[in-house]
Amino acid sequence: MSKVVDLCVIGAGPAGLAAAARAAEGGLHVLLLDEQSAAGGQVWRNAGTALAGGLMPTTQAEKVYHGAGAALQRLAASGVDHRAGATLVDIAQPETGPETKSAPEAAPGPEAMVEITWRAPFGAEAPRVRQTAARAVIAATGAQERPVIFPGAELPGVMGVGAIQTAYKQSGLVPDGEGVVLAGHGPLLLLTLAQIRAAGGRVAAVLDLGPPGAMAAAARALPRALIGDPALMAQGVGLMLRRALSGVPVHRGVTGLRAHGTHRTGSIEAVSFTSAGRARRLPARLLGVHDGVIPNAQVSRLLSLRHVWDAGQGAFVPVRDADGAVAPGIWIVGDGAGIGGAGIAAVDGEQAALAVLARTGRARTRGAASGPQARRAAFRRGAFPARADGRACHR
Amino acid sequence: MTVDVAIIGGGLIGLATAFEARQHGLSVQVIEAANCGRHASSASAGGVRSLNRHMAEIPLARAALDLWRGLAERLGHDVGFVQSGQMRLAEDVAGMAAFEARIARLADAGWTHERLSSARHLRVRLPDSAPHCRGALVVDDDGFADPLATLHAYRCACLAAGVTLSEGCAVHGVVRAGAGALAIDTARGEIRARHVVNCAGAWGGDLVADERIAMRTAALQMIVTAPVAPFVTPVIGVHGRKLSLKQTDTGAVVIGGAFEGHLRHARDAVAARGDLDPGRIGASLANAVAVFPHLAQARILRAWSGLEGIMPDGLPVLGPSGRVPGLIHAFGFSAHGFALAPLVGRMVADHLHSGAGVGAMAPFSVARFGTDAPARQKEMSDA
Amino acid sequence: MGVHATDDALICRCENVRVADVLAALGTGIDGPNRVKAMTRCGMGPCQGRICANPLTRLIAAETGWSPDTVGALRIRPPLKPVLLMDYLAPEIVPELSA
Amino acid sequence: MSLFRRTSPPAEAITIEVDGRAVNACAGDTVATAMLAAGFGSIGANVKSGRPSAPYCLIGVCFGCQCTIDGASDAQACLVLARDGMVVETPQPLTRDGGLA
Repeated sequence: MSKVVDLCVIGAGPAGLAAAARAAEGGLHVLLLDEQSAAGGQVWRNAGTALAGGLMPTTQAEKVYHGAGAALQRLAASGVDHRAGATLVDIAQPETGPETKSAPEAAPGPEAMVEITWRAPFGAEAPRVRQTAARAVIAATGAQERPVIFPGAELPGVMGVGAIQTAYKQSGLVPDGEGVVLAGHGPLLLLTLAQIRAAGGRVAAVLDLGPPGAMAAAARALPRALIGDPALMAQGVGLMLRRALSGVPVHRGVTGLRAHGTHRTGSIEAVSFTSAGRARRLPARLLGVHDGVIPNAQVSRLLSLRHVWDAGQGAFVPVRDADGAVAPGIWIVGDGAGIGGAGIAAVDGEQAALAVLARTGRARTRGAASGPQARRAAFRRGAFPARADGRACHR
Repeated sequence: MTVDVAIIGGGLIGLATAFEARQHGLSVQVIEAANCGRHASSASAGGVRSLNRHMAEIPLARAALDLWRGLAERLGHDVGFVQSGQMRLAEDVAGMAAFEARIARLADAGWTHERLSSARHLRVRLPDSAPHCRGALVVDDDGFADPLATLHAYRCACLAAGVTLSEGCAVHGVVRAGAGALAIDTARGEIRARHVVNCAGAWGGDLVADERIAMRTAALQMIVTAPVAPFVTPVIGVHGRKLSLKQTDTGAVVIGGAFEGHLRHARDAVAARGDLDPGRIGASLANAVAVFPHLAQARILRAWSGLEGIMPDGLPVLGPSGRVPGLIHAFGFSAHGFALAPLVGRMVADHLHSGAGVGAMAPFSVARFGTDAPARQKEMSDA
Repeated sequence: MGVHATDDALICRCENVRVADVLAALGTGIDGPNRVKAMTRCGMGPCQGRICANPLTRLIAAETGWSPDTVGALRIRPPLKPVLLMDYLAPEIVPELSA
Repeated sequence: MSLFRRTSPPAEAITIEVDGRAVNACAGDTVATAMLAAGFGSIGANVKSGRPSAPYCLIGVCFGCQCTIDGASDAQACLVLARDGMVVETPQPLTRDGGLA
């Protein structure tokens, strides 16, 4: 058994799955660490159960999980050592040349190891922290909802709209009963609204935090932004959203959002805000908030990499080269390098895997470098809209 | 325009010297390559310790304690000083014997601030300490302070007192510039000063071309846990183990002990940093759990490292340069400079003002590194 | 930084740091996220900035008028997630990739 | 009254223990979604104030669901799959309604 793995991939969402499978198919020895309890990341969460009809009608599952089934089968067939529930603790960049004050720092050789410190899955026997040396690392740690800061945001009963999505994908949970309010903007809010109503739930109000016109733009952007295959989804979802919005009071241009309640009870009591110049207060038990998604930058910050602010996304993104490399032996791919959605993430992962294969002299002609590159450019040109959901205006 | 005093290095030593020099009415400029307190000052566990000090440093450490007691008032900002006492545990008979020998040696030199504490007292004062501990060496009026609060206090006090603070300004060297003046070559051009104080920490040995002083840069690792129930007030060390452990008022446990990480970009004061060595972190934690077994269940929230200049004999370089008149050295505190900073600031400032005080700095003079001086036996105490 | 981030809103929910506390720190000449963290403890909790880092940079940028690139972001330290001390005592080397 | 209800066909039923009480859940739930479905409005507690905290992100980012599971106090309920017989202890169980009654 080798003392070193050729490649360690962090994160088993669309980008990580593509990177790990492509590298293993190219003959590399791949360790895939993912802190979630099953492969698929957030967009393809619990894909296996859903596609087997265990969560939602399979027709709906095929739309929501477009591409997930193939990616999971590819992973299973690729021989990647996948550790679900394994948490990344630290990444130490390869040892540079002998570090003395007089000798300038020598660049690490091709065989320089990246040291991964990780914690074995829940339930493994202590001490759970493990160390693995890897010739290369591809970090694909995805995105998170941008935290919305307002008084009362920390009260039980306030959660991200993405979290409501996660509760639905993980366990088929849907907000229940009176006082369900959604506040924010962007495609995810509308998709969640539609799912709640499709499951017989009621939404008391939608508070549009985006600038004027954001709600309509979000409706147009939804098919591509969230669900993999734009062509398949284009018409159906637009119709579903118009029906979902009917009969739900929408308060536009909301400012001064505040949630009211105590920490003791498991839900809030009310939300207050200003809309069209008027102060409002609505009884509420569950408030879902959403202000877009941002890269999970913990790994790129841990590595002290250079970042630049992407004004469109309202977040920092790590500076990468064409293949997504950020340091000797280290690549960052997928939403963790900048929000692009599931489609681009898979291409990004594939691209980095090919760069790792090329570096270790094992680049196979099948799926040569130009393939994903060409697909990636095509995808960028046409498929993904400019950021459509607008931003809450800055103070 | 020539400033009275230019201070190279914006860590605690530099800021303390700047503040005290201003109190003497001198015009002062601090020149810092990165930002104030970037390295050693923010990697300290905050121990204000005279316990187990190198004999030459005891007078400084005891005098520093008096200054710490009044420091918050003097600076107008809280520094988080708590007179918690410091304890150094012994896990076996050999440890207790070493403590007894230490106390005898101190008594011969007229010092009585360290005392022995029996296993029974230890059980009462530290009920969570491991049963095998045999006793402790204790200094009751030692304590700890909050390094970040102290740094902020000095920085604000310096600005309020009219110190010029130039951050992000790297220094390339110091040379003589005519009668009674020195020229400092910086990234933003030349600065002239009547006096220059070298508080450049790990980079202090490279400042003067013809007075290079060999020192090692170490990336000392610190670990902090999530809050746990209060179990200790004094700062804890252990005979024969690299450990410094303290519990803050928020309940968090700060664990240090001079375990070194991997040095990166050592020569560049801005980019230099220490990457952590998981194996050595494990060793540091094992020392903590050996003495406080219940800490095994604590959660580690963060680990970081700061760069320290370590001198071959473990003592700082403090006092006038042997080659460049008007240049004063104050660096190389080898991981135990936090407690001494307020006093070193006063000593150097008083010397700048009146020329006096060279005698008190003699044991730490740069002269000891003359080509013929025998390499001192390394008697380094714990951080 | 979003028109809802009033002074009493929590920007760091791990350490209970309010927007007002950050503004007070900025008032004393502290100008970067890492120095605001050292002064207010914003970002020192278990999530280590996952919730407060983005809003903190945007709040400092909005208050100082600087660009987010100039303001910078919180440094992130290992461990990326809180780890039990006993789990970290002797990191086991794992090259053997058993099932 | 729970903020959520289940809409998917019944999966294999399991039972976990939360602060000493038996809680019905389904295979495939995480401990967090199992507790949300069973009406727990909060799981974790703020380390400084002790006030109850609830899942905000459900993907392991916000630490609102940090609790002790099978003796491990570093668990995030949203990242741990619920298993039959699991023992969950929430921090500060008495500070929330429906806590250790």
